[in-house]
Amino acid sequence: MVDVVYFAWLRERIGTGREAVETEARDVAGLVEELKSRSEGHAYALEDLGTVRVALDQELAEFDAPLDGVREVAFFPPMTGG
Amino acid sequence: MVDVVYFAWLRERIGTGREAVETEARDVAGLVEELKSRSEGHAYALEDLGTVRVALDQELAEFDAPLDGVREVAFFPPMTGG
Amino acid sequence: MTPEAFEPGAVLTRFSAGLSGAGAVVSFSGVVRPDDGLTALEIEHYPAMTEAAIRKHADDAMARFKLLDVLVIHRHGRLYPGDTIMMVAAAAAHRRAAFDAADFLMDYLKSRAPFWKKEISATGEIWVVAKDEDEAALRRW
Amino acid sequence: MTPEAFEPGAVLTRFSAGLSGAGAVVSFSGVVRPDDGLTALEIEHYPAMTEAAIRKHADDAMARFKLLDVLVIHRHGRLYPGDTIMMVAAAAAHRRAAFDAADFLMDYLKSRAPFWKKEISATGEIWVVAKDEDEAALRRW
Repeated sequence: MVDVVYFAWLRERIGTGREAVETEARDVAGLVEELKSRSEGHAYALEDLGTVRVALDQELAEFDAPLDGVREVAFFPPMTGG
Repeated sequence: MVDVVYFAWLRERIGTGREAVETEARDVAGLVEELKSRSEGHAYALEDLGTVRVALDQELAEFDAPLDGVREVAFFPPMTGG
Repeated sequence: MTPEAFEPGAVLTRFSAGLSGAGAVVSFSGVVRPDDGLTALEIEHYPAMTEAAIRKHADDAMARFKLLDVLVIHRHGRLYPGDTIMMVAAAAAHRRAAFDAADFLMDYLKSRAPFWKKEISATGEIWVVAKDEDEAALRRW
Repeated sequence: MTPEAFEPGAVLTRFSAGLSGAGAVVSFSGVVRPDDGLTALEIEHYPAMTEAAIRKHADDAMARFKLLDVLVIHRHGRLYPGDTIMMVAAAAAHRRAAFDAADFLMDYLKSRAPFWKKEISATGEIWVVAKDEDEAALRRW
């Protein structure tokens, strides 16, 4: 069980900012494939991973990072602070 | 007749911050030679022109600049503002 | 991180008052511009991540530029043209370090801090797209 | 140019209040450091030249960096450790221009504005010698 959180247009396309997900995925890429089958909104939000960033337990990570022990996975667009 | 002004250690070595000088010099270098003969302090202050900057009527200038029409000549060390 | 408005001058006054031995203080503040008919800016952030991420980079800047003190404030929520979005301040013994630290922290905030801006105008709402140049700027350091 | 003390935060507040359309405001302030037993700093300047020279370079910066506003304050007379010597502030639409303008004006003030600093300590008084690196810095622009 992992908490998945979404921000900005990913949150809007998916329709929620947070969901608890039962997953067997070993890495982020595997989780993304599972999430895309959840709804059209998920598939739309995650269709182009070139515009998606990921953080594992609040640390920026890559899509091939393992999910062992991770409690919160965040997906969001490239950041635009400042 | 030209007003000559001095700042920082040039002023201290020469012993005055301003003097009116009767000069026949055509350029700054000529004026410097005349000034050096005025006193030991003048000669000491102007002995190494590598550490002296000049301004003509409040504009930075070079030692070969002509004095035609100039009313105020300033001599000072390299600036250390900021 | 704060949803509250702040005034950069007052922040700089407090920051400066706490310094001892600094020779150079640089501040940067970013302000909402009314470009292209913008009426408001909505800033979303990732609360669980933002504070720790900013603190880490502020600590990095402290060590890297030998700062005497550093400050980062970033608003979230709804802002309007003329509002100050964020501010950084850096104090160091010498000028170059203070300038570079403020510049570095801004590059970081632009492309690595978990904030997202949505521009709201009469014609609709649009998420600001990250600029490649912001990513490139970060690689300078 | 002023012999009077000033507080950079209060100056930044007034500077910011007068802006319209700015997206980025950078301020720099220089403070007297108590290095090497320094007890005071005496700043001499060339009154007839200073104001016009600084104004010219501020105008140059306005045009070169497309600034919305710029401010330069430089004290003269006797200052003590912790006193603010000078301050520059630059406002622009974008961040890079505001940073570069403040940096440029500082390089200018360091080596082209008619100020001279004398350091006063228990062991005597000594005129600060200009640094070659300040001259080199100005050639960046």
